[in-house]
Amino acid sequence: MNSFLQFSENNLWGELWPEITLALGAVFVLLVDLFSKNKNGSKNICGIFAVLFQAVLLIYHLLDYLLFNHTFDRSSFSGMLRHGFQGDVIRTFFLLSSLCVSIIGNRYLTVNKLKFGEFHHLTMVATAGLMLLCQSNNFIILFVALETVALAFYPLVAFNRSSEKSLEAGIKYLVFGALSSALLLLGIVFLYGVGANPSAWGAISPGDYKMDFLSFEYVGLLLEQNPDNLILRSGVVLVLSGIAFKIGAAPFQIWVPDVYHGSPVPVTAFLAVSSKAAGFFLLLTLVNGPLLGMTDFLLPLLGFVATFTILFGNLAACAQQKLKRMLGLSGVAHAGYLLVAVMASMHLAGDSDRAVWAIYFYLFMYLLASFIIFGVMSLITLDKDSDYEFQNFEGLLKKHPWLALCLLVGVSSLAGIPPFSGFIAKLMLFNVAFQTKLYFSLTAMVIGVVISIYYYFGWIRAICFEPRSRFDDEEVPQDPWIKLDQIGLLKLAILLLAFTSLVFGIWQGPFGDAF
Amino acid sequence: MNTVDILFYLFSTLALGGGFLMVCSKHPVSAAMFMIISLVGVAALFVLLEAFFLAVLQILVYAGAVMVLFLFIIMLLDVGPDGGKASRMKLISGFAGGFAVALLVVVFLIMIQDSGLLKTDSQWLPINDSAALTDGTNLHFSTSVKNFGFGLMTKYMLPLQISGFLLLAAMVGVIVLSKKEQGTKN
Amino acid sequence: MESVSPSHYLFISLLLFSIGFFGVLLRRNLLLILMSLELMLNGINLALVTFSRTSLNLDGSIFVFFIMTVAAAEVAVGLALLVALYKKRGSVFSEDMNVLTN
Amino acid sequence: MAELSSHSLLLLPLISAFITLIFLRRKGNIAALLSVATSGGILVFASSLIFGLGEDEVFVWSAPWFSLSSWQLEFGVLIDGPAKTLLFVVSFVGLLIHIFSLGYMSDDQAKARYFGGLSIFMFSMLGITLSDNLIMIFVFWELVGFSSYLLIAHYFQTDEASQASKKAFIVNRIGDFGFLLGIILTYWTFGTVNLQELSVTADLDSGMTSTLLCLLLACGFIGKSAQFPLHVWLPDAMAGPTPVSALIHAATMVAAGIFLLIRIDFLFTPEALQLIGLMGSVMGLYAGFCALTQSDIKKILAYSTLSQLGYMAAAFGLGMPGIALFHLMTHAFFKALMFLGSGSVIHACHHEQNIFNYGGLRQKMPLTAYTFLAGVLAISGVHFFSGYFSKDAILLGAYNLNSVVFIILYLGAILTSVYMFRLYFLTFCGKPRSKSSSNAHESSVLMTGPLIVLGVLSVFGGFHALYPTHLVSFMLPDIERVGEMPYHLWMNVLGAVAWVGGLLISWRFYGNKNISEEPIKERVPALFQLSRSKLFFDEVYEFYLKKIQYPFFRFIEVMELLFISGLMVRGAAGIAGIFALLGKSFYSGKIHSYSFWFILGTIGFLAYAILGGSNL
Amino acid sequence: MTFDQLLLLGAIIVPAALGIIILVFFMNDHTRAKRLAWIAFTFPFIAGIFLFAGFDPYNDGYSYEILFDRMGLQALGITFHLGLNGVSAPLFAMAGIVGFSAGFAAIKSQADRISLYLGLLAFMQAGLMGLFASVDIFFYYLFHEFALIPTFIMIGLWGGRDRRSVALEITIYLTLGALISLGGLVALNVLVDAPKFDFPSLSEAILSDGLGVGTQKKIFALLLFGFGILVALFPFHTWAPRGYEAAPTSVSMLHAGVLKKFGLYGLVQLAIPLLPAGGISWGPFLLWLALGNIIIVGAITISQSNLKSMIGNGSVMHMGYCFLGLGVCSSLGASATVMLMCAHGLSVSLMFLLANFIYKRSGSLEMDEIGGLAKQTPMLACFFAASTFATIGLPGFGNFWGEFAIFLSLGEYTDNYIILFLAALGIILSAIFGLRAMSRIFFGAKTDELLAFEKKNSIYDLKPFEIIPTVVIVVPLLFIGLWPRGISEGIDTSVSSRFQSLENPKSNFGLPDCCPVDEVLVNGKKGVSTGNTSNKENMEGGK
Repeated sequence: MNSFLQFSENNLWGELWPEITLALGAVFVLLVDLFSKNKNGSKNICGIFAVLFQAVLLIYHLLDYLLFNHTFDRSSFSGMLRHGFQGDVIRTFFLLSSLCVSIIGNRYLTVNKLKFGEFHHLTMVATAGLMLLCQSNNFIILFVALETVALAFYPLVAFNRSSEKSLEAGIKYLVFGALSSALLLLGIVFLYGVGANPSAWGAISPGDYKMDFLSFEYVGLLLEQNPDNLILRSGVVLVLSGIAFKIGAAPFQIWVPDVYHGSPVPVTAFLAVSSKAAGFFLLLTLVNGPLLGMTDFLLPLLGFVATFTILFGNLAACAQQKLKRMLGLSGVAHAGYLLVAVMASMHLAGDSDRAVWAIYFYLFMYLLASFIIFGVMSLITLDKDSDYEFQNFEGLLKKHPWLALCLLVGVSSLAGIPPFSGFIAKLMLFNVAFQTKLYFSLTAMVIGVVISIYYYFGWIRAICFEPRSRFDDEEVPQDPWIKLDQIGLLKLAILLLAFTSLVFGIWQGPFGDAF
Repeated sequence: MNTVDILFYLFSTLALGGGFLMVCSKHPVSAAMFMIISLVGVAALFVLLEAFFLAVLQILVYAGAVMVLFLFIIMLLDVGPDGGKASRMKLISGFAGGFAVALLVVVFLIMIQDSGLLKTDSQWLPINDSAALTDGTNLHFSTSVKNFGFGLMTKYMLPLQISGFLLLAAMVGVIVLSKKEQGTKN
Repeated sequence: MESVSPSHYLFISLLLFSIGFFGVLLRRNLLLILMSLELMLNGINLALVTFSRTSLNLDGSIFVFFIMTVAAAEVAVGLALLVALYKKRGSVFSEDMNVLTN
Repeated sequence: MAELSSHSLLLLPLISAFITLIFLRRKGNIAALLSVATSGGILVFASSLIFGLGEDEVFVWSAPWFSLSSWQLEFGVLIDGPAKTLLFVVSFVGLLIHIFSLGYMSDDQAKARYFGGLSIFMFSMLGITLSDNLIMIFVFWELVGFSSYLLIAHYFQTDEASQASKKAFIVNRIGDFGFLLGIILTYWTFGTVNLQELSVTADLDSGMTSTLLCLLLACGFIGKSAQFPLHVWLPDAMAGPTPVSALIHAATMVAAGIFLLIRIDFLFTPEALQLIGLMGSVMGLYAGFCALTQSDIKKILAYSTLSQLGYMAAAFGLGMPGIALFHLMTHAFFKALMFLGSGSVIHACHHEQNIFNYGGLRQKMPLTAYTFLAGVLAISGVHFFSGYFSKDAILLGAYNLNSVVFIILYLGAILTSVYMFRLYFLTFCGKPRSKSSSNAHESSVLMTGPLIVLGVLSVFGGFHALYPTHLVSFMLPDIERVGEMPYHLWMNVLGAVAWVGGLLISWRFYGNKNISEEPIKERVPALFQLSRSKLFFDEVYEFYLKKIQYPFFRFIEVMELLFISGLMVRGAAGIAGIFALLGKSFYSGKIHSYSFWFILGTIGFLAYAILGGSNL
Repeated sequence: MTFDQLLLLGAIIVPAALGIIILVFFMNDHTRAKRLAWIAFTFPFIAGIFLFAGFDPYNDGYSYEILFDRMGLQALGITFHLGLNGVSAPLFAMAGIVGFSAGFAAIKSQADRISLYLGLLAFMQAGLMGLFASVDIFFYYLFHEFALIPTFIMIGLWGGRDRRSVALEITIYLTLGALISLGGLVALNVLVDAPKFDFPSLSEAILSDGLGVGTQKKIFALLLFGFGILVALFPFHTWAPRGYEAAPTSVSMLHAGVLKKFGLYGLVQLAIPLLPAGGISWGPFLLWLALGNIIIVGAITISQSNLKSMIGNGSVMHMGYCFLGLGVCSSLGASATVMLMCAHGLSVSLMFLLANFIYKRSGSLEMDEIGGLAKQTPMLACFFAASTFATIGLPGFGNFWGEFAIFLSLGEYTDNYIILFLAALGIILSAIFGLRAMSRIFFGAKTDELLAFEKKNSIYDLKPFEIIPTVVIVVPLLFIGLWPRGISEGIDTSVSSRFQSLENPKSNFGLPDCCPVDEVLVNGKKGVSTGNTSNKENMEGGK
């Protein structure tokens, strides 16, 4: 029973307090939903509860890791998880994102008369899963956490079940999600198969360390020893293809516009921010950990993927009229830029901090910008199940200058226009890419950014400029900017986000030392 | 060619054939049936690999639960066979898919070939059921369920808990998607 | 003919995976696409068990346990989605999933 | 003292112009008086400057203006012989014309603008005179052009003035273009543009200069002095008020070209000199030919100016800069006289300028007529009038030095006498041919006064001994040189033949007859056409502008639209657009096509795993 | 912090803060917005003049330095570092002057939603002031963009004909340019191992370490073409006339007058002194492109019939002179360019301002439809003449000295004589279009269109509130023209110290000893070919 104790002692549940709290909170939300008496009047009681709960958690977590608990690099659960400073940053990221999703969600759910409890429950479970996913140090945890997230996301995407689009997006996301997790799984299996018995599969054993065969460290050693083993290589690329699906990198980006298009607005934001960020955090962990031995092999592949992603995302986004599809495709392009930075971090192996922090910063800025945008989008009152289009925003600056300005901050930040924070983020990417001499990808990035100006500017134009003149017989759309009352929290959140985004464009104090 | 080998080929034929027929059969019900055959074949292969617990699980979970669910839904929705019109596009996409998959198989073949094991005879290491449960990091293979239980309760406690939440999320998700809407009229 | 080696099992499992993939590519009925996905997972399970058995390491087998859990949950959610969609659209064929397009 | 005077010379008109511009825009009379006073002050300062220095004393003063890198620019004053002469001419003639303007412009609406412009002109012209380096000369050169533009455009409501001012400036710019290149070339060849330093350097090493450099510098002269082929602007410039024509386009500004040549005389190579001499003489003939049939009194005078400038250029080309300066001076007197005379006539005839509408004005305005006659006699080279001395010196020099130039110049001299007497006869003799001329009466004393002074100078201005040596010190060597040349008598006879011949010819055609239109037109229509149209120069330029330059520029514009805006910019956008549509079309929303992406991706990735990396 | 430093900082912060305040609080309160805008535009104006007046021209470093070194990107060497040197001080003052004038015009304009307009314009002004006050290269770029972004919105909202498509076109075009130049700047940041990413530190680092010839050429190419697009270098100029034609007056003034100098400023302060080998090898190529600006765009300018598009084209044409001055890569050329930049900024913004006044009085910008305005508007005509003659380089106005000195610098090398010849043709071209506009608009008889307009509206001469912004520009223009030393000393000091490595014949252009200088020079003369072949060289040659 020694071993039993040994394993159990390793199960440091305390390290997981934010995740556990969040999961418990998720359950509690269900309970609140269940027992809230007045079902019609105070429907969003559990919405408020969820928001408050997450806000408190976020603040407490921040305080905790900023003030009390910033130890570095611990592992728990027999090395299945790895916590550290970066892990705490990631947790903050996801908590923030989840909080924003809940805030936007409350508005969306109210408008569409959907269930609050389930939505927040799923969001919080997904967030907890994401947090675990990004701290995982073992492929089993990785897989299980990933699937938890995925299974929470499928119903979220299809959450508005009265909408055909939402359901269709759900089924599409499910089919391709399952497909991609199958690919990921196959990759893990390959890695495990060779790792567990290297000699049987023509590989060199990494030595007689007593290590978990599914742990990242072991796989890392294995790959370092056998960079030419075909099964291992296949395993690696399959794992990467699974992650490519998450981050929406070519050629696994194809689902992105459809799913973004169909999902409810908060879920789109959630997908765009958290899910994608998780993919990147994971990718960073992998390429700077287990896949380090394969760097030379992977770089050209990633370079190709990144270039393709940038161009494909941007070009396709140019021709889009529907906003959410456009945002999805632009997200693909952003994934491409970030991939370049991932490559840079592979080049900077050993001293990867710079590129990694560049990516973190980029993702934070992307979070701010995305939630501003989706937050404002959620304020539109559209006809049932119709699409968000540029023309919905026509003349927003005149009607609601504050909102319009916030939205402008968000869009400009995404476009990487100085002095908004998105520019600094892009600059950091440029910088690390240049430092690692990724000139080709850098060129693609520059071209991509220029193309992206076209569609971002199209939107800005719609927001700022007066509506284009219409033909006589053309129907003037109804003003979608009505019913803006009772959204104080969301407005406040949008303002705060916009303000933060602006400040970070000029002063990056907190990140300064990390760069 | 010993008995085990014959059984291997038999069951693999079952699994592959069932799978292939499932993919190709017109009617969903028969597809589900073929699927069950395939799953049983895989379960049998598990048995051949001495993973008895998993074989049982395979039958219980897949054949027993999942496929029943499938059949149930097929019946519920009364889904007929794919549209009879074998348009050219379908044919072309079928061929393209076949070609792509063939390419995939070739890729896999090359991969296995490269590891040099399709030709040579590799050892099946004997299972030592009486060995210790673990060497401290990895769990030892065993035919007994005890090892499973040990692993799940110690080393894989966290994933187990997560899967619990996974199932909860799935459940909530299914509820969201299927609960009758009460508040909304029409 | 030499005796069955782990490679044989691996090959069978990969073939199962491929057949599953083929099903995803070929079938237009979303139910069958889901089934094909299950078949792919089965193939993976087989490979995993094979590897687990070859290396006498139980972690792989436990992995299979989790995979089965996930697969079942996925099917449940997928089917629930299909049913909901069928109520709306009256079809489970992939070519009818055409609302989300340019 | 000299320093103060030289500074005051420049500052005075500048301040006056500024004051006029800023404070006196609505107060024309005050502005006029201020301007005249300024001009008087200039004469005072100029005199004190000239006579404050010794006869041959050269005054030099300079202060750094600014410097960029290795290039130092100094604001310097150089007062040597030619500068003294020109200073005198400019300030003296300038004052007279200012006074004349008081009368002439008395009923003009925009007097302030006019007198402000005159002040700017005086400033610039004095600047040219005093400058000690080429860049400063260029600066004032341009400013002179600007003030000329301003004054030509005085009657801007008329299209004629508007076009003429534009033309004058642009054509001058073309000359300045060469001048500019010449200055830059000079700077990089000699390392300095200071005139004195240049002369020292050029004397030390005569090989440094080149014909190209000289000709480029001479471009400035060609533009400003309206020499061939940039002569087209001067006749048009007569659209300005007549005193302006007198001051700028006859007496001083156009003469600045000659002054420039004289100042950089040491740079010139023999080839360049020869070319300029030849060009000048041809211009003398050509302009005379054009003047023959003009009907506008001011245009005739303008062509005669061109012709006389040609004489000066010829003199310079013959290596007699002193004579050129001499002729400049005498020409300034008699041409200013004639222009002012014509101004008086025009003023009297209510801005009628066609000589065929004049006639018999001698009775109505005798003072004007007689002073004008003095001018005519002077320019025709009638013996012992001022023009005789300077012009015959040129002819004599040409006779001795270059016979080709002489022949051309001599023919020009005959023509000069013909058209000048034609002008005189048609204007002042006979009977009034129009209402405006019959109602004419003598102008006020403000206008006749200057006429008289200039008339006296036209008569006696040729006797160089009458002038203080300060003024003519530069000319004396050349005058002596000409004086020592042979064939004096022969030249006197030839001169007499020229002016008497001209007189007779024009008497034959125009004398004492009541003609209302050009008699040559009927007799020799071809010649008339040729002369009237100035050998079709305007037409050629017009053709160039309308048919070559304008279409060519349009062509460039179209090419830009086509290739840069269209092909390069829009083309790139279009290609991106095509790719965008292509990229968009992939996202068809079909699950099947999407799953193909997945399998292709998988196969691609796996294929890379097998083939890529170090295996390749 | 001394008073001067406060002024410097305030010149940036005051308009920016007031811009925000206007946008946030006074979006609908036009009266107060205007009042705030007065401060926003007057403060930089006064600060600019004051700092310029108190500037010590013989200090070859920076005056009034302010340094905040913890802005967040200190790891990249990026600090918030402000200061003025001989080159930036006059430009800073010029930005203040033009900004005041443009702001004045904007406040008095009858624009719709004027608060928004003023707020954005104040932002732009803050960016412009910051641009020239930045010592740090990153902030220099950032401020440029800070000023550029409102331009797009303002063109789109208050622009003239085709504003929507024009705004889009110039946004994309300028972003491309900005990104390319950003690439060059990032390259400098990464490749040069300097403690700080500002002008002096970089020069020091480069002088001590040196960059390889190939690297220099490549980075220079990035900077050249990036900046080139922003400054409308031929053949990347097509956005400019279209943009200026469409933009509202104040935006045209600020953009054409001040913002466009960004690229040139970068080339003078940064690219050529830091990358001498790059400059020398690209120089000849640049000279030919600049000729494209002068001759081709000059020809196009002549065939314009719209006043604003003529001014726009004309300003592009005159950018050619600036590029010429830079192309010769000598301190004479560079200082001359800076002088021309100052003067051109003033003259072109004056032109745009007056074009607006003309439009107000004639209802048209088509020159064929206006004529004989001078009779009723003598002052306007007078000022327009001044601006025209300034533009075409009449002595007495600042432009002349710049152009003349640039020509002079071209003569430095005998090889350039043909270029000198062609470039000098430009003085004829600009005289043609300038005077044509003058005579068409103000001289001659009134056109039917104008008479028709006159029936409905009264044509009046400049009002005091129109005279002030005009005079504010004319006076410094004359100041530079008559007393060039006022700005030339500082420019000369700064440029000479920066161009030491280029001027000193023994300098090795910051190259490692292995690369013979002669080769660079020889290659440099061939220009175009070396630019292309240099790709083969190793990028990291010097590192």
